[in-house]
Amino acid sequence: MRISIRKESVFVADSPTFRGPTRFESPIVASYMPHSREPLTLTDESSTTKLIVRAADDSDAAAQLGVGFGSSRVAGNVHIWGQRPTEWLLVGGGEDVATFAGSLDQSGHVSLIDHTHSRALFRLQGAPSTDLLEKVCGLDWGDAMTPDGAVTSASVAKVGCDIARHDQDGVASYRIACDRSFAQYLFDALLDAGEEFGINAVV
Amino acid sequence: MSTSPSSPTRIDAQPGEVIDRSTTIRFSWNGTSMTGFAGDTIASALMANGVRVISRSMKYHRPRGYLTADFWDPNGFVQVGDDPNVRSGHRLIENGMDVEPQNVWPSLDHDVKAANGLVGRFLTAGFYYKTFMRPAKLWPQFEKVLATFAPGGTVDLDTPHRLHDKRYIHPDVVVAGGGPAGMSAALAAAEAGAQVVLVEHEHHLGGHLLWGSDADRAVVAHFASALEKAGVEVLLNSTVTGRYEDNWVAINQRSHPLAVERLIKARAKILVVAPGLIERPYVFAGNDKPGVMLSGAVRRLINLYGVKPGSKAVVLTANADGDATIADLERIGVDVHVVDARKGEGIVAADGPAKSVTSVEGADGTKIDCDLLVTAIGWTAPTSLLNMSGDRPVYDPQTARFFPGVDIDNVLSTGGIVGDGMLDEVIDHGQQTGRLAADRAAAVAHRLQAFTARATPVHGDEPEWTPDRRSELPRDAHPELFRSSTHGIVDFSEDVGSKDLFGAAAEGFDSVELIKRFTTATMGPAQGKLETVNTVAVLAEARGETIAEVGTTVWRPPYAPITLGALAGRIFEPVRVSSIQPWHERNDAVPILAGAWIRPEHYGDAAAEVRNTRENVGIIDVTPLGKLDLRGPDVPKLLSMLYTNKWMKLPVGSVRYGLMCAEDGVVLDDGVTARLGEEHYLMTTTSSGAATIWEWAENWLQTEHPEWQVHITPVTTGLTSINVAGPKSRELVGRLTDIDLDPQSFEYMQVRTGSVAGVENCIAWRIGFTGELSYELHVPSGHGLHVWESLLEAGTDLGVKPFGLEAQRIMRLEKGHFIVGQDTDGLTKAPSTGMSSLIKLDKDDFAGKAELGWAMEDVEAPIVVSIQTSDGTIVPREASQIVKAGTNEILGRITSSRMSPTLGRSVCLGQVAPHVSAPGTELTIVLADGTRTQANVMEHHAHFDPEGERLRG
Amino acid sequence: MAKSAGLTAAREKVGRRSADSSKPPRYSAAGLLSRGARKTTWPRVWRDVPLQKTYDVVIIGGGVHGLATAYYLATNHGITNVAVVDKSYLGSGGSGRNTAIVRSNYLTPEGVAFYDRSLDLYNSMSLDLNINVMFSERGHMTLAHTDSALRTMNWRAEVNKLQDINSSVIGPEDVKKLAPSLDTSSDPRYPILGALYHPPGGTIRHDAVVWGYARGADHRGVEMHQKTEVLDILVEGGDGPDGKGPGGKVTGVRTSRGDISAPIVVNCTAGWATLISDMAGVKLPISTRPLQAAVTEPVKVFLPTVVVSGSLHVYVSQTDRGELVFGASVDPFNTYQVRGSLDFTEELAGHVLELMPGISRMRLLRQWAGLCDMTPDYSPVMGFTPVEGFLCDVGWGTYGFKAGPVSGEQMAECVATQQTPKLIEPFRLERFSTGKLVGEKGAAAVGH
Amino acid sequence: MLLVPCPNCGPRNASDLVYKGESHTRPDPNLVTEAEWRSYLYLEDNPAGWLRETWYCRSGCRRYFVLERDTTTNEFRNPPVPGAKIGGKA
Repeated sequence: MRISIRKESVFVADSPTFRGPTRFESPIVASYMPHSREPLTLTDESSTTKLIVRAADDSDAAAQLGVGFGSSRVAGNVHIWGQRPTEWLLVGGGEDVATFAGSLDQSGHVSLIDHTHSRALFRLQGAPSTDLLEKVCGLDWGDAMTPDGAVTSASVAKVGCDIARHDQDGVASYRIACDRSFAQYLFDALLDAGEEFGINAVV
Repeated sequence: MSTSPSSPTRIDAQPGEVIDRSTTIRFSWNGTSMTGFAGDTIASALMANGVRVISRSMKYHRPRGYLTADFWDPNGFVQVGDDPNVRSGHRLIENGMDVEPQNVWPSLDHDVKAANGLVGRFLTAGFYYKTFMRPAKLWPQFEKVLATFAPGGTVDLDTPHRLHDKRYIHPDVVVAGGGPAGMSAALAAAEAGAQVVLVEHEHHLGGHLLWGSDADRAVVAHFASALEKAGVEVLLNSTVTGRYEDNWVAINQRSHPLAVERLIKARAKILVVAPGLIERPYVFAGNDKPGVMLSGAVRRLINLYGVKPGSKAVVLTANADGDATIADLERIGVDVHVVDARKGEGIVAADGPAKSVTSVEGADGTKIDCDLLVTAIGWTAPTSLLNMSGDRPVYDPQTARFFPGVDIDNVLSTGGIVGDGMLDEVIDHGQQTGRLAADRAAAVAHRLQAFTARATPVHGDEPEWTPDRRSELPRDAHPELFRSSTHGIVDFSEDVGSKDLFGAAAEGFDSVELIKRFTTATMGPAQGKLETVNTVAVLAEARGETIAEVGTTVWRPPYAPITLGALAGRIFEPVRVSSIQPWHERNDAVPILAGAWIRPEHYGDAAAEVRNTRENVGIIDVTPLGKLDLRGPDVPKLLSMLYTNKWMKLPVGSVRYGLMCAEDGVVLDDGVTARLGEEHYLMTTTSSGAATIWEWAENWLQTEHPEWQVHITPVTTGLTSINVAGPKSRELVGRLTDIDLDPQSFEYMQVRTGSVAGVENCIAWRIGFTGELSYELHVPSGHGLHVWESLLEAGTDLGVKPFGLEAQRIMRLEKGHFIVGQDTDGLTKAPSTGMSSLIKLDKDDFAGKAELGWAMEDVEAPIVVSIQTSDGTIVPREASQIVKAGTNEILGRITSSRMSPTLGRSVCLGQVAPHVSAPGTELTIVLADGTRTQANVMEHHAHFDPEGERLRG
Repeated sequence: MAKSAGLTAAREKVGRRSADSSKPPRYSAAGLLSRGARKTTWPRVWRDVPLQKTYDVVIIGGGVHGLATAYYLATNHGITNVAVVDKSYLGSGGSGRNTAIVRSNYLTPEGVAFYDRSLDLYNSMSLDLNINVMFSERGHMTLAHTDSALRTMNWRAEVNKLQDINSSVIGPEDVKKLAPSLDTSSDPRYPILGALYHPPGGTIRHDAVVWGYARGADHRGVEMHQKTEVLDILVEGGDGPDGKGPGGKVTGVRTSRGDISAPIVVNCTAGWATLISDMAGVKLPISTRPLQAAVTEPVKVFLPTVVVSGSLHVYVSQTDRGELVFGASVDPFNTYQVRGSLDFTEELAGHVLELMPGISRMRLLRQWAGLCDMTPDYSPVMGFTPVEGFLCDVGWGTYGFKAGPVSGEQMAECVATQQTPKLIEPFRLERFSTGKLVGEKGAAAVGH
Repeated sequence: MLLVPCPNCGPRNASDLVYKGESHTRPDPNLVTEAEWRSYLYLEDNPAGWLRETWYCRSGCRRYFVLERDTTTNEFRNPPVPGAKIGGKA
């Protein structure tokens, strides 16, 4: 059953560029009644700070970022995705991301773009999460082709997404970012497809 | 009348039966309630209940009974509830199932169309091409009659869309077919380390072993448990329906617990094709009578379902399966007369009344009484999946069947499709195939991982491609038996006989493709599985050629028909919304779909929204405007390339309008771009052009000018865009922002950044599509709703109200602003828009420059003009044609039209021929009802405030 | 463009190789009855004759276009020393793979006039050719799901009306009346806002059209040569290598069964049009893409009209046999590979079920593909080329079948008179160097 | 579905990419004749065989690159390797 979300649960975003007097409004405004089983969760992390770094692959900034296209790493509290050639996404707390970004060598042509408000971010976690992704995305989610730490872009339920596999304590876990405007649609589509696994929404 | 499961045709428990006699299932057939056992197919249950006539044939409406009693049975189509064309030889009975015969009128027992059979010899194949031509007026009536002959079940248009699902998998090996070869291939591949999916069309693994000996069934049991241990995913009641490019394999899973059907799309590294063989019917007089069956049908019915198919049988046998059928029949007490084709014996006709066989006429003239005629005359190799992989099968006269023709690297065949042999030989071939598949899959996996950035790195060289060193299966000699000396049915579902094929060949339809098209043989639901080889054989006979010379047709996907529901699966249709959408919904906005966007068209009264905006202040959510963040020292170069006008000297803090053209000079998009900082710009595009223009810009950057330093980032939905328009907009925005709005310091076509309603770093620019003083605010979307609500709250006393897309359309039309794609079309070049001053041919280069140079000289191109009808109450519908007075000669068309609440009259934009584009020219417009009205070309594009005083105020 | 002098000679030889004076039997109900009673069969639809060394005209491509051109050359102009050559069997290309929909409600006056003539010829074809081509005038409905689509429908309707074509925009209620299986509620993702309704449109038995033209042409002396592949076109005096190309003059064709000399060679191929024209040194603005189609199992007839949705890229009609025939838009990249794809059927099924949610239990029986030669303005290339004696009737994209009869008639006139007929004037090859493309591109969408 | 070897993302379903036609050189608009320009606009090479063509990886890396494909078999030749220079007129 579709329900409206109580807004109290929404975090205040602290993106480096855009600060407001009120809470950050997540694009997720409706969800479903939770299941009793809890093997699989879909968590709305849209308020998490996201910063795009654009720099040449052979730049000093790239070396500091420390990952290439297709992989990710965690530096302190910052999750660094090599999400496209010459393009990285920093995900984390606002202060942490700002500090890390500020430490990057700016020589050459380097751009920092606050993407917090442009992209919604979900975390899909639990053993069946790979099974769920297999239903909505054509990529090979097996360990050989998409190991922990892998980053890729793909169409998920027909929405263009950037996805980082980021296992938690050995449990399969994926962070999925999409255009904010598609967020509610995608959230619903994932919950719908995850019904058979007993998916729970966390908003 | 109800028949109990212990009717005379249900025999004692058989050692290999798959029914559960402890569970009785109730269903109905043709309105009569019946029972069967769990595990029964509709066919076995009907046979057990003594039902022999299942359907009527398509053309002659002849009574038909089961021929193969499996999925491919051409006579076994039934309606199950709202499900038409159900294969009764395959579908299991369920409690409460309503099963109805199809293609009968008025009833299965008395079918008036059977009269067609009497005139059958006049209704030769393709007869309809030769008649019903005169009188021409009557053809539509004939057509209606023909349409009543359409075979098949009935669609209930209220059928609900049940849950269907899809899944993508990337296994190492997919094995199509769970007989002995397929099972052993799957097991061997899994034991060699491959990830394997085994797909079996039937409800049980084992193939023909299921109706074999106890030892055969022990083999099945062994494999079933070994496969499970080895981690093979076994999909029962599932069909590999197609093999597409790069081993993209479609599997229709009918056994999913939740989804009625699930389409699995497997990117298989290796596909193993092991479908076994399909038994071929024999062509002779009366071969479609109820009571004529193939040996496989008889063996299935007896051994799997404990059903006795007849009491007195004639068996025409040419092979071991025929012999085994004889043994099965004799074991259950059926009196059998054997006709052994290997000894030169044969049959020429099955005789009897319409609905049954009572005797068989032997080739030697003898007549043998019987109620069952069984033929076992050979096999067809279902090479369909191989055809889809590029193979053309080759006929082998010694074995009397087709075999795969070429080796395909990633598609391997095993089992009956490639040869015969004893069970251990077949299993051994399967094992060799499985190991080969695993080896090759490992090489493919290595290559994929090495080639994919995100994958787990692989080390070392790619494993060598394992050559195919499998030993070949022997081919058993088999007599070539296709047609007796009499004529019979070749295609049961299409009612095409061998005589029709002879006739068609004589008429010149003498290639296999032409004869198929002319007679429709092989075009029916079995798609040639039973019919193709007999069609080819009869054609070869008619032409006096060999089967190999005639060749075969191409088997096209799907291998087995698949429902539209399964193909559709979950239907994903993404929609987008702005951050303000919850407010729009709460406030009863009437939604409109614009591309993928859901937007407010209006909030009740668009005209009132226009008036309020012109008089007070209105706000509109324009978030779908495409927005690109551009950074870098070379942005001006990129802008100069994309737009037709100049961009090298745009000052920081300014906004400029630009027009984009494709290389053929056709208008592609338009919008404004602001310079926010030294090397930081924000470009807007039309909503529908957002994705296209981003790709277009990247194309110039990546392919033509990789040396330019520009970073493009789409921020369309990151920034919620609100246009605040109207004479009181300055006052309203001023109450919420720290930006200095003084007209001297923040002029028309300028941009500033600052806080709005407490949200930092918002972007505001002064532009106006509506023609009013207006500020377009771009605020971070996480705070978009807050800013929107703040504006409404802060401006209550100013009369602020939201307005929707329709009000904006009206206001832009009042101002004469064109919309790309509405007032321009796929051939409109930039000079036609009247914006020639924006085309700067003195720039070194820009997209479309060369073509625009010539287009500027074109004196024939249409021109976009503003038009007003003489009678202002008339609003010509958009797309109304503009014609030369007194003629039907088209001179142009109305591209936009609305009643203007501001002017109290209609206003239009249109495209007209250049010779009628001068201001003041009188035009004739054809209205929707065919009447004509007069109109004039206006002096300015803007119907309202042509000097733009309000805008600049 | 270059024209040929060879025709004067051809016309003088009119009737030289006409068929046997004994007329072949007419098709009729009476004929069926008498042959049924006497148990005799019908004679060959077209003769099987040896390939000659010379012809007045060689037509490459034994589809509707090539055969119609041959038929009208013989019927309207008395030019009968004509060979139609095809590398496969007659009708093996687009003619046998299309979805057999005909209509004339095009966007531009040129398009309307052209296709209207084609529809006229289709209407009288059963009588003209003495073969029932089963023209089913069941109406053709193009659905609009968006305002802009509705605007384009209105545009087409208005242009059509000015040319006396029966074509109008109807509302959802009328759509529902014409096709009750359509979901006309406002719920769907693609709501039906209206439709362009064209009563004279419909379907036809495409193979019968091929056989009818072949039979008619054969009766008048034209020869059909199947399994005769053109390997080269013989040209002399041209600017290019081997004397081919602009300025050259055709002398014949080289086939898999030997050389044929002919002063006039007409390229009526689809899928291979550029490859054939390349043989003459003529470059065409064409890219080749597959168009896929599919058919379901038969069910009792429930869809009485042709339904097209441009936004959903689907068109559907139900045959008298009860099968639904589907088509979509061309594949997204150039290829000569005509294997069907799974994604086509998935998209198709999804879209069809959005239009007609009640048919999810119908089963897809077969899918296939044909090659389409796409031009930049979705309009054909017809008439003379820079090589004298080499003519083209190509670039038909997805519209070839609809245009078959009129193209044959006009190409025959073009060959016979050595003038470009007015109806095909807009489709000349030159437009791609002058930049004056045909206006159908103005509202390009799937338009079957 | 055809697999297209994206030099960055690896082999991807063709539906993840956009076909941009024959890869050809843009003439200098300041020097070009009408005939040459129109040939650039409209006359794509349409061989039955190897074709140099541009693809855009829309669902993946969002990069343009040039591949060679046999249009009779849809086989790709010499797929580029990840990290290699792509785009441009190479």
